[in-house]
Amino acid sequence: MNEPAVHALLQTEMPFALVYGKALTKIPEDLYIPPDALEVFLEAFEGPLDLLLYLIRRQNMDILDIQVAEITRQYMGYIDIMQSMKFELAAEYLVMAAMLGEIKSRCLLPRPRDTQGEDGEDPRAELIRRLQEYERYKQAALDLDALPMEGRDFFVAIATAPIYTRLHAPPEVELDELLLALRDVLKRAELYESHHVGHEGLSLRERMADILQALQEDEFLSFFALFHVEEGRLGVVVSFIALLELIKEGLLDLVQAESFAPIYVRHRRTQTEELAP
Amino acid sequence: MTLDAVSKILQAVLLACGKAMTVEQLIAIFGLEDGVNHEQVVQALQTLRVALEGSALELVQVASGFRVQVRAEFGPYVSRLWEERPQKYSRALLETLALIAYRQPITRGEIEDIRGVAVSTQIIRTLQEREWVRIAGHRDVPGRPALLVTTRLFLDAFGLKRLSDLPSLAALRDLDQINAELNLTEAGQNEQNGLMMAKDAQPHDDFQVEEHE
Amino acid sequence: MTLDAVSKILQAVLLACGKAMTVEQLIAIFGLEDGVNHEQVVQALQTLRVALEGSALELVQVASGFRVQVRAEFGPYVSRLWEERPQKYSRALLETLALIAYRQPITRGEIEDIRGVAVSTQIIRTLQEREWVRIAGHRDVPGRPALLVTTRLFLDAFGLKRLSDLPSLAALRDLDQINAELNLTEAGQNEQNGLMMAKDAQPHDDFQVEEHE
Repeated sequence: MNEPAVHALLQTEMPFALVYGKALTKIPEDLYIPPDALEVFLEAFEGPLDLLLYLIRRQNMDILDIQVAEITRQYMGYIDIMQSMKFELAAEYLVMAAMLGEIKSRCLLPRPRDTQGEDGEDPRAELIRRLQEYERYKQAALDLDALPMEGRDFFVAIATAPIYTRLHAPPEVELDELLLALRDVLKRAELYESHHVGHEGLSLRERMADILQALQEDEFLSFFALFHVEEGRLGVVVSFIALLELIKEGLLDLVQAESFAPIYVRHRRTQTEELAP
Repeated sequence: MTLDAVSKILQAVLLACGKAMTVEQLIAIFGLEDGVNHEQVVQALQTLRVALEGSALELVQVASGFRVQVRAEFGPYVSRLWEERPQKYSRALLETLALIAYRQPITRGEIEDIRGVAVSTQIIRTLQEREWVRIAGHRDVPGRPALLVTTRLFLDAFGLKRLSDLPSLAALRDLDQINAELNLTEAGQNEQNGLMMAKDAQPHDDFQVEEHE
Repeated sequence: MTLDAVSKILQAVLLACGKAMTVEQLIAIFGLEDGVNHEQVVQALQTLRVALEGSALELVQVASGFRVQVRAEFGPYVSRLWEERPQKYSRALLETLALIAYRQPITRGEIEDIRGVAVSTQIIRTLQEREWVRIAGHRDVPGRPALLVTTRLFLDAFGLKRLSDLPSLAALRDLDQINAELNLTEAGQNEQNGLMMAKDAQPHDDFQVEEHE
């Protein structure tokens, strides 16, 4: 090992580099990391960029002024040690080693100062960009970890809920759904028989339902209360047919106390239930 | 440590825990340097009990220790938190309801005739419990089958003033036609259901990241 | 209903829920007959915030809404509730999370490019299981890699209202510019550069979180 040659590569004074100078060739006895801890040591790094950042910081170098030769030498030192110990190294570390080697050799070549264009670009530029980019997210991760975290630094308050029978909200149904259901069922029904459902049918049935509804509210209704003159002749006829239909179906009764007395309509249900054996 | 300070720590711990804790467990929360003993914890619990008066919370003692709970009077509000998401009604129920609405009064047998399948008692009961359907009487034929009609609540539920506000069967045919044109038969319904579920989705899903790249 | 009554109901519900709730969710707790509107809920929250002053609890607003939490100063006592130390996240996980938070939407490949090392599937899975990270879609390139974004729960867990509340990201320094400066002042360059590591950059401007408040 030619130590003066090593120094020649360095641009600044770094006395502790001598230790690493030895590390290049073999595992030095005075390496501050015990060899059996190397694996642990490497695991402490989140990849080659992290290791490089560590080496740069150790020497108080600025990323932007990275001395590639020195850093490469130290980096290769670790890699060599890992490999000599048959420690299985993640491929990323070897890729980085190759990249460093390439940058180093380009740095050693005389730079074509006066040519225009990108030829004059610093060969370290890409590495510096990546190191900087990585470092800012490394810092962001630390910042994130420093934030108060739920379950570690603060806790959401929760109290026992009172015992109460929970409501069970019934499903909602849209009118469209009802219509679609009817369409489907009628479609199927057509397979059995042909249906004639006209608007008249509905209004008659509607009137029947109206009468039943009205009777639901009052047990007795005046016969005349069922007719609405303002609906005209047709309305009266529909109401009358509806009434007859309901009587025919045994749902209603007409009640008259005596001749010419007012006629009342009432539910047959109440009556039949009373009379039921 | 003052009684008030101990009391606040107990409040913090009981509410972070969300369960009952024994006095022993509460004492264990304090370090040796706090020098808090059994008696102080018991006194501090009393302080906490008083401090919670007038709030929505109360300190209660149960079999497994002390816990902070929401006062029972807030039960109705709290219970809305866990209202079960309404399920969807089955196809059979909707068809039955549609038939009752459009062909009332109608017997169960008549519904079965049209639908071509038996109508389960459960469906009729569900519709009655919902108070959308009631029995208006019985047809005067052998077996005296119940006549089913829809109620005022049914109209309310569908935003109708009267039965004649129900879409006419002609509208049904239009719907059919539109669906045929759009080629939206079964798929269309699924999509509709999907949209309804999406409406119920948690706000979580609203979280969007805008990209402008 | 008085503001105080609304405020107490909010306290009851937030504490029974144990999670953040939006103003909309809080309004939904009230029945129509209560006639409580958005503004009243917002006012009642303010009343509650004041009412909790001096207690071990505080009302805070995070991404998912409002929640009541135990004040951070009681953290050390609360931590003793649990035998296990709270989970400490690995640097790999935190770096991955930071990249997703600051650079979202981002693919796993892009994270690996920046970190210079493979991202383990386990880390992504852990972040997804915690519901801190979700897949928002796929980038339209060969392989259709998943685009990762952070969720509201991520913001909640760190007590943040929106992504822009994240600590600002260090600025990237321009190499050419620095080189020019270095040439000017050969001496003392390290000190100067050290000063220039100012952390004044904002998180990426090209992602926005939609808020609905």
